[in-house]
Amino acid sequence: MKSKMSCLTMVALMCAIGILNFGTVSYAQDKVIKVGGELPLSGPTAPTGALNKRGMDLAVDIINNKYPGLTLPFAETEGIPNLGGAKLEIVYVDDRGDPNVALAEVERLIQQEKVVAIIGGWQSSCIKTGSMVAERLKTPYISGAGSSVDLTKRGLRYYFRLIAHSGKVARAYFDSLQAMEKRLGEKYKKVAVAYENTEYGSVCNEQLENEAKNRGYEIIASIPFDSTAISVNVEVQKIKAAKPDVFFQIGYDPDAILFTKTMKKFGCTPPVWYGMAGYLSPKYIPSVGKDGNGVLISGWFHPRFSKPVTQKVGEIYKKRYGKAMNIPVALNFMTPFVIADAINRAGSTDKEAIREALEKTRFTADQNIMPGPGIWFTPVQPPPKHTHDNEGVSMLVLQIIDQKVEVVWPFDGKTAEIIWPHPKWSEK
Amino acid sequence: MKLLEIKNVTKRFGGLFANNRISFDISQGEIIGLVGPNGAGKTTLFNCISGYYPPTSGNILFEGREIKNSPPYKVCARGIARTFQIIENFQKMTVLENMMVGAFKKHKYKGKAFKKALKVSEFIELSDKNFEYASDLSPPEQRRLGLGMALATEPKLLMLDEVMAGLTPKEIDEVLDLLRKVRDSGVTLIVIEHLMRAVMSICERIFVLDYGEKIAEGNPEEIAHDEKVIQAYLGKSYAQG
Amino acid sequence: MNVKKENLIRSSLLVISVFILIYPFLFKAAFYQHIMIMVFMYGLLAVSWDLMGGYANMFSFGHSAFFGIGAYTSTVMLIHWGINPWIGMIVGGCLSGIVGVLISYPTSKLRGHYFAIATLAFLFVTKILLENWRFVGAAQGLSVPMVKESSLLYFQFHGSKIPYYYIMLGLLVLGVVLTKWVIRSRIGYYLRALRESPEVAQSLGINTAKYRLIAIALSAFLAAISGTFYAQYVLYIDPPSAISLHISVQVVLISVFGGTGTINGPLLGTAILIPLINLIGAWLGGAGRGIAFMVFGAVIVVMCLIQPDGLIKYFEGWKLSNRRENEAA
Amino acid sequence: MDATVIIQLFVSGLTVGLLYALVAIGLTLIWGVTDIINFAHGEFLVIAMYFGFFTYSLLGVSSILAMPVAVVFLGVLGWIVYRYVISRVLKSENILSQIVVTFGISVFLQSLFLFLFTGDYRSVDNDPWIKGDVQVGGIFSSTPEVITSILSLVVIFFINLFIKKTYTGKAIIATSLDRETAQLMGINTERMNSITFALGIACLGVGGVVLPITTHVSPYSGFLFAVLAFTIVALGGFGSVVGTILAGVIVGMIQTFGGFFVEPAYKYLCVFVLYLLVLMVRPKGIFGW
Repeated sequence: MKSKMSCLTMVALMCAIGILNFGTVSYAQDKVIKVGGELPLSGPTAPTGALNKRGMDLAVDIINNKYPGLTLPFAETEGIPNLGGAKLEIVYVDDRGDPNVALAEVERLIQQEKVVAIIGGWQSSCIKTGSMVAERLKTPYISGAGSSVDLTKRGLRYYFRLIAHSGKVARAYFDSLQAMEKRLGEKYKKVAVAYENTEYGSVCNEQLENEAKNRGYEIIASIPFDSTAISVNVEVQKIKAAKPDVFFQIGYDPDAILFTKTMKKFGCTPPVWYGMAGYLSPKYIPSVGKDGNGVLISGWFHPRFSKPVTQKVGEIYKKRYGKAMNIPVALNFMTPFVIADAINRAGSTDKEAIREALEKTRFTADQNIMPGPGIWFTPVQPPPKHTHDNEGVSMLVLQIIDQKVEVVWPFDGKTAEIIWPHPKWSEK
Repeated sequence: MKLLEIKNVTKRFGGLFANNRISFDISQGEIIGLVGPNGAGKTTLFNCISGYYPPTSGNILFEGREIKNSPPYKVCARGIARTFQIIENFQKMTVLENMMVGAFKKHKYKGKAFKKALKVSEFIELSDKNFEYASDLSPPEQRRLGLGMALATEPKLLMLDEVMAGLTPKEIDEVLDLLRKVRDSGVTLIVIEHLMRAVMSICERIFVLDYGEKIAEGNPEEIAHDEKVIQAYLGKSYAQG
Repeated sequence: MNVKKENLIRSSLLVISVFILIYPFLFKAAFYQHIMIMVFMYGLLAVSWDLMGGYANMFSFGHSAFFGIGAYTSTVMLIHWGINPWIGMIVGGCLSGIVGVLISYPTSKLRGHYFAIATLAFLFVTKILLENWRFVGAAQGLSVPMVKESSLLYFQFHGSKIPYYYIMLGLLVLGVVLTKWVIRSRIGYYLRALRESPEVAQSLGINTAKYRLIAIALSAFLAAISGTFYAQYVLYIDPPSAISLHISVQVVLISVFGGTGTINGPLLGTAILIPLINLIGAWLGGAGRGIAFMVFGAVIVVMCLIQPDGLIKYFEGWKLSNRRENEAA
Repeated sequence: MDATVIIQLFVSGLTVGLLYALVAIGLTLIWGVTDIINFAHGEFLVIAMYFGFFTYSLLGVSSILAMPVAVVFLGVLGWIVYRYVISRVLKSENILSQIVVTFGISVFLQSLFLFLFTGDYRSVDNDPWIKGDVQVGGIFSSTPEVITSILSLVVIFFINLFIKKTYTGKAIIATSLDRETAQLMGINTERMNSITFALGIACLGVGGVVLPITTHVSPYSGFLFAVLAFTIVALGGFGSVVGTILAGVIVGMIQTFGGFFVEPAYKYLCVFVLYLLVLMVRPKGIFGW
């Protein structure tokens, strides 16, 4: 009886396969090295995915064409020298922000598109399954995003991460906090955290709690809210009642905006207000106007960050897209360079060779637009030690000042003087 | 020993007494008629006996054991089966399947239940329609199927709610023969019926309900000459009848 | 039913079964194998749903809760106590069966729409609880620890999907056989009777509540099985991916599209819609954001309009007539 | 715990509750009369929200100005959906297809929004008219919230008036109580159905357009509102207008107080659990007949 359905399976698949083959005509072109790009191009995070894509496209353009005066690898040359100037091509897939889809699509990239490596990734949950497949199929996977701590704690041999994981982020928060306390002779104690109740949010929260405990701060409220909540009245009232000195809010832009509005509504201003990625979204400042002033934000990147290469790339990007380069664009920007460099040193497209080359990756500060001394990876180590985590990365702390994002910490790299403590709503 | 004993059964819906202190009892192998004008409370009484309504007060004994508050499926398990006034069967199942549902009560295994269903459909003369869907049967056949489903549970007592409604005289005679056959197979019958002619012809005893009360009891002769009954009901019905 | 058609059907059944058996060797690309695996997984879900929604008339939108319970139970047992997933699968199944029975108490009085809403609430309760329960990883979800070498015992295979393909196929076949066996047994007759008219069913000695419970329990059990498979297959689960209204709705829509209360209908629905969604998604890539599910939604609406009883209705003639002879014999 | 906090919670609960009631009111009408749960209700709400947003972002005027357009548009849309989809499905005796068809619509609309407007979260941030916060003696609220609450009360008032006073209204109630009898009494129930459906969905246009001010709109925004609306309607009793308001406010309160005193993460959990508990006692809701 069940074969009745199978009959239709067959039919469905036949035409389906017809479609697909038609759909993905892979015109064989010599001297092209195909690399897979996994990003959420539909679903709630699609806009961010699109920004990531821009960054990667720009990077590929720089690799494949001459960009005199850029200190980035392969800027001066066309394509990848050791492979006779072969061009890099990214085949993008849409993981829809769904781990299961990520799994299937990465697999398709590796087995059908025959890519030599995977780069990209946004949500940690998708990177988790994506990198898992890559590991199984012995294909390198380099993610520029994915700050979840345990991504690199799985001892995967083929997975590499560029971004600073949320542990480092938490550390940066408190380093900056204590640095500023020292400067102003203040001492804060009570910490409140509101985090979106997702993989991303709760990992950050965990790291913050650990860090706070280690440094003798007291967590008086740690409040999960569902991402893209329709109202956070309760959450904010809870925070207001707790009267924290330091307030962390972890979430994407819809929540950042909602929280700012609601905090204002309830006239709630903690002396220190740290925000996360959401506050850096291009929508945040236009949405809240001057109400955003004074929020401190952990930053992986800033276009005017005092580093020549960063500023140059920032200009190129601005010329091309009319907008200032921002974090989503930057996060995956380096991934094509890292893989291209590895392929170049490996001198072949053999995945194992590439993997070994990746382990020897060494980018200097001016080969890398991100803050920090460069890019190199920790060796393969048993959990809970980190495997293939970028050691060369470091964090910035940014602040919204007069509706512009400025770097305020580390002090030597700052683009503006910090506003302290957080201004009252009336004074913004 | 009495098969079924009804003791002062009262069923009240709000202010309305659907049944009021009704008592009677039935012994093995009888065919009982339950008559009365519309709204006399006949079907309500059936529902009380078969466990769809708990009686407000009074008691119902089956084979000397109380069944007053047991749910329909338990009452059925005790050996009381019923049919419904409006045609009720499983439209999207075949005749045999319909009866198998009933047969499963005594025969857990499909094969046995199936054989039982075959026997019953033989008995109710529906064998030629065994594999038709119930929805494809004619109303008389559907009534017969209802009877068959009830019989398939192998009841001791079978309660029929107007099995002859809307049948032609010829069909009625067939049904009457069928009922006699059922009685001869050792099943006790209670028949709710409008058509006095039918009731008179097969019932040994008749109870007459009116406005929820039992107004008369006796064999067809006595009933036919009972004053109250004639007033309440019978006269006009005979005239039509 | 003429003999010619009989043979046609029999032979096509044979061809198809063979096709399914050798499929992974015809289509080596993992993506095609993945699609089929998804077909089998959703197939089992849909069949289990059909038992509950199609036969016992309980239109559950909380079905992915059972799926999630299965996925979580086996994974938690593996992570915390190192218990092998196969055992976890059974335990998960039983656990979700129990949950099913428990949830059926507050909802026992509800019918149709009312029941549907209640199951929605149930779904969210489960999800919220898992999202905040540290022991099961809360919102961070759980990664199934990877074993170095592929092993049947630990239900993990690297490099090739083929083992997953046959395992899920096996589970599906088992599930379908079990369900069909139940449906054709006394219970099945009772469920169908209940669906048609609870009143009459009772008068024939059927304990309505009891058989509803049986249906829920079995249905929840099967759903949980495919949940465990999912966890072992994807090796990572978190509340949004394991317990989502999305899955529930997909399962219901698929079953209705195929034709409920038939077991074959839901299978048919899955076999058509799952590849459709996956292929459209893959084909259009990022460009076709949302289109796959636009088609999905439209297809469902159209089906409800032109054939409320589902696609299977068009195959009614396709029955092998042996049923009657078997029974008559 | 000082009094102002309690009062504050009460106010927040009330405002959000009235908002929910505003969303649920149409649902309960449709449900009562056609006996269809409109699972696409949330998506229709999202349409209204997009109306509000684009009026603001494209025309640069207050999003509340979109109200008449949105109401009319949704009314017509609702009528069309009823005529060409729902009414046909109602004819088939297959209940499941009746339940599922609106789910199909919802999936379709959601994906359509995604296709047209991307998954972006959009919000109306400085509406020229509806802006600013309200503070009365240490109790805080915001103008948009106050306005939605007022709108909600107005809508409910008029719906009630319509049902109680007009012939159509009475006919609708008659239909919801007993379709057959209503037909016998010469009421064109089919017409009543389509009117109710149009009306019920048009209601969303009133509150929907100002929602992007207090929260944000994305293809997925409708879904949580819808789920809460379902529970509210189920709690309040199907087709009972008063029940819906009360249930809405109750849910608002439960969510706020539960969220504050139990755990913000559990604010919806409290709602759903309450609902499941009520089911055991009153399967057809607190005020259901």
